[in-house]
Amino acid sequence: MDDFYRELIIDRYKNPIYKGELDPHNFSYEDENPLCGDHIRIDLNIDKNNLITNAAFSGHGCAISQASADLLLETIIGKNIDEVKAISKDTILELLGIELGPVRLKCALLSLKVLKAGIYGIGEIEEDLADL
Amino acid sequence: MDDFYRELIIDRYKNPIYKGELDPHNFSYEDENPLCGDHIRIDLNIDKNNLITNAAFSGHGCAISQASADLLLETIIGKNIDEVKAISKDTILELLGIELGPVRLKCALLSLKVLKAGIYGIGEIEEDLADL
Amino acid sequence: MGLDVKKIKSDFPILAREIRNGIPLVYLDSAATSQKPQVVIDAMTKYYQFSNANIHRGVHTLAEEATGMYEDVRKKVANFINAKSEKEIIYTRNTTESINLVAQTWGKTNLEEGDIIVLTEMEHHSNLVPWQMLAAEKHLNLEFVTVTDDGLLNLQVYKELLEKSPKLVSFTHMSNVLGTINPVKEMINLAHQAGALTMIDGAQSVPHFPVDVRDLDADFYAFSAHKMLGPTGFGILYGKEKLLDAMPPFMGGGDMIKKVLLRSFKPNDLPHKFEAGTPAIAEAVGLGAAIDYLQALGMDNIALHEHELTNYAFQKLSEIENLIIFGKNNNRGGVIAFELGIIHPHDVAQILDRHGIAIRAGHHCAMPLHEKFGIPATSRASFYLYNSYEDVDRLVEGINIASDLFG
Amino acid sequence: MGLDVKKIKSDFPILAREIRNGIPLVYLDSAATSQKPQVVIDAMTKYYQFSNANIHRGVHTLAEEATGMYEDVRKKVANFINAKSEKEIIYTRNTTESINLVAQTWGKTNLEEGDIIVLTEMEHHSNLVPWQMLAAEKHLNLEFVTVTDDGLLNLQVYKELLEKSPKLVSFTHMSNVLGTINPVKEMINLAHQAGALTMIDGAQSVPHFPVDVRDLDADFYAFSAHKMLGPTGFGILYGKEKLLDAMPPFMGGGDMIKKVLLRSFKPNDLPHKFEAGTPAIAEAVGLGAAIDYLQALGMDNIALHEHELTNYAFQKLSEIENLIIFGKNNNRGGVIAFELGIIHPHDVAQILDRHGIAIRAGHHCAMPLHEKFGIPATSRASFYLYNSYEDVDRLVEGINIASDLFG
Ligand SMILES: Cc1ncc(COP(=O)(O)O)c(C=O)c1O
Ligand SMILES: Cc1ncc(COP(=O)(O)O)c(C=O)c1O
Repeated sequence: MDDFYRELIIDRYKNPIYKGELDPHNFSYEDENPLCGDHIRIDLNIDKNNLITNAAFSGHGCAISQASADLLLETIIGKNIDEVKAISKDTILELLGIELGPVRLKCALLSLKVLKAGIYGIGEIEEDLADL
Repeated sequence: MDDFYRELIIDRYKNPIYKGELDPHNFSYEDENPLCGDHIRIDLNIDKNNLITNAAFSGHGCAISQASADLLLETIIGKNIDEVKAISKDTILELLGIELGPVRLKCALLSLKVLKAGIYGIGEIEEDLADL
Repeated sequence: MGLDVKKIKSDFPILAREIRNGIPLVYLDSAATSQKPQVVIDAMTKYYQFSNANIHRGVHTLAEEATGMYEDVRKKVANFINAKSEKEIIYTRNTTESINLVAQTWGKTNLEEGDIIVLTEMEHHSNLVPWQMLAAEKHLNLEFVTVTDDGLLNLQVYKELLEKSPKLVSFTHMSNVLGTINPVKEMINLAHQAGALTMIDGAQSVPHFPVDVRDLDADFYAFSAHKMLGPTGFGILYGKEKLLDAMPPFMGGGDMIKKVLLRSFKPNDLPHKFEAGTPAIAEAVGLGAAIDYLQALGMDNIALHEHELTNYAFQKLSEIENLIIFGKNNNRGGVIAFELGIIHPHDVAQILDRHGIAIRAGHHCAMPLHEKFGIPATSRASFYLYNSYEDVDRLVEGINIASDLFG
Repeated sequence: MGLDVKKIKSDFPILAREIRNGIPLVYLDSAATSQKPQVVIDAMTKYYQFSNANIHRGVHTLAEEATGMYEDVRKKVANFINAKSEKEIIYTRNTTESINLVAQTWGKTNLEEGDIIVLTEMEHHSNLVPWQMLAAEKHLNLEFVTVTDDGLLNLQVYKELLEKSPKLVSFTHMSNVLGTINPVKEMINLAHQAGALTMIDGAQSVPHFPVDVRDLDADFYAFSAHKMLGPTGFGILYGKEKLLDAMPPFMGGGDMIKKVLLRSFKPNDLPHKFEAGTPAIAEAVGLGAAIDYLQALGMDNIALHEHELTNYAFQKLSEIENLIIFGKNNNRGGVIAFELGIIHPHDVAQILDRHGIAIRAGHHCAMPLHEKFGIPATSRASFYLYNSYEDVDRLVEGINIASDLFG
């Protein structure tokens, strides 16, 4: 087994838990990685206390981007919006448990970027996104 | 005395024999070296036997171009047009008696180029001029 | 004559590199850019250490040497692609700039609203976007020769499009995804019969097999130094002298002028008319050394070597389960793009990289072609004169490891 | 801190060269192009020998290394001229292309018939011809700040021209003939008050003294790597992010796009929007090493050294009979253009070359300025950090020999 592609990553890629679309949902946002064309859409249900009650992602991408999306959604369900805003690059890297070069980092962070962009409202706080 | 700038060249530059304009003349042609902006005009009188009876050059340029113009005109007076057409790059280099790099070669050959261009008629036989 | 690949490999310092401890590099990404032999690097080093000067306007020794070296390469390039004269060789930054130059000078002055340009579905973005920009500005129509499932151009469609009397046909000599080598000579002939001019994207051809622009009768032909053992930052536009002569200048500045007044200028003669400002002098010298290296081996020998290697790779890869190669077997150059089951190309490339094998993953600057085939990305291995059968074996090994990992 | 010129000279291999047997080179043509220290050559060699790959789209190790090296230089350049962000640093071929880029993108979309662009009589052709081409196409008016007999810009004329509400003012930071350093900050301020944008030609400034684009408040700023110890084939355009963002792309092709369909494309974000095709990667790396070298010495120290050297040369040259220097003494950089009696500049340069001294002769790509002064050509000596007082002495010696020869 390649130490880079941890079993967890391949497992989540092949058998994602949160893949799909939510119907109904009250939040949805999507974007793509211009370098590779990978595309991710995230649907959420957010209750009146700003708590994320359910989540799903769709789209296509590499194992890194798909697994990190799946792991990310697992993490945020049950959290509120402010807690999600506090999630950083490092959180994702810890979830994945591997080190990444600059190009693959973009894959890993795509789902977080989509999630945050959606939550902040398009372009609302670009600063926080600038180094994702 | 620098072996490159032979006394002859500097002498001809400072005291050219054929510098000026011919009035009247029945042939005149001018052109410039685009690399340095040097400009030469050559006036001739050509008789009905195609013999060059008189010549003068005007314009400005470096010692090499001015001296070679002066030496060239000295050579062609009394010759006929066909003999002038036969004058080559090597003739000029022999007259100057020095070796030249590609840039200065253009200076040395400017007067011959102007003369031949005029004699052939503008653009008539570009081939013969191509490597001047 | 077969190539002595072992000897050739030793000419390229980077090929001795290890990617991680003990993992030697296998470079299979030459379609993106080629590696450089030491002689090319040395030529540029020597230029900088001994003759560096600005060109054309200088009287001093360095300037004369630099000018001579710079202009000698033009003759070498002309000879390499059999142009009639070095006046037909314009120095640019890359293939992309060469194509933009034609669009912005010839295109701007010769095309009018409603005019048709014929392109193909297999074009690199560099041979699409310049024409899209021009089309938007001048309200032109772009038409596309379709690509068959085999990865070939549909010549029937091409002929039908020619009946619409396009002004220009522009297409690639060899696809950088499918590997397809197009029947350029025949296509140019058809275009000329229909009254169209032709621009050929030679980025993938000139490095890999003999190209004779006069035999092809191409009107414009573009390629990049960095894909043919030369340096980055240097490209060539070939154009027929009559066409180039009639075109307006591209950029304005030093060297492209004969005379400048405050409010007007007189453009210089060919080829300088199209080269504004201090050019890539050391890079020209580098390309000269690259051409010498290629010619010493012989372009025919290089083409044969790549052909055999590609056949071998094609054979080996065909045996891998779940591996689908894009593009037909025959008439292909040394480029193989493939899909590997459910494994995303980025993952394929990354796993291979961990075993020292450099391939490319993505759309290879041919998004429309990928769109057509319904996949956003492919993995691509590409070969050059320094690749061996062993390199192919290591590629196959790596792919098997990736398959197992995701199995 | 004074520069250790002896040590510096030893960093530049070419400066140890002999022009002919036993005649060592004295290089006084840095305004045309600078020489390169070994560290710059080595950086490019190492790139080619160890990390060469195409950038941005690659997953493999070489591609990641190359991309990192290429983009790190952008930060270095931004820092060097104090840009706010590396998004404001566009890679081009040279100063000339940088200016053409602004003319063809900003100029094309923001200027209309009758609009005024203010230039000056001391501009290099690179800052004249692009605007002449644009003016011809869009029917603009070009106006010129005159040059005084001292070689200074006439600020009174400048202010009068600003009253005509020009859309753009474009001028050189330092003249490559007169050596004049223009009051750029004040002039930009005046332009902004008049509602004009500003484009500064920094080809002769960035290599020689500290430049802070934010302090100057320049809207666009252009310079070339080859004049600042870097390689040929590489230049920079700085632009304020808001302006660059609003501009259409320059050339079309790979890397400058986000998405391509057959008939349309979506441009990429800054800075990539303006960089089409495979760029000059090794050259970027070379410029990075050049900036490191310059910064290690300190731009202030370099400026001071050149200032003192120029004063010394000015002094010495003033003593030569029949020698006329163009341009005023104060506020000048290390460029001295002169006339020497009846001796044509080509002859001056050639005689000096025979004594190993490289100067330039001609119009220095500033024909209109020469026209104004009524001479087709001048001789020009220019200095850089590797020049010593001894170099100046040898120049003076050489000039005296020329004078005697023609005396
Ligand atoms: C003031 C000035 N502007 C522009 C240029 C043009 O620079 P480049 O030839 O590198 O484009 C030069 C140098 O030749 C210059 O001195
Ligand atoms: C077919 C084809 N055309 C054009 C290009 C563009 O070449 P460059 O990036 O050197 O301009 C490439 C390579 O990337 C290519 O493969």
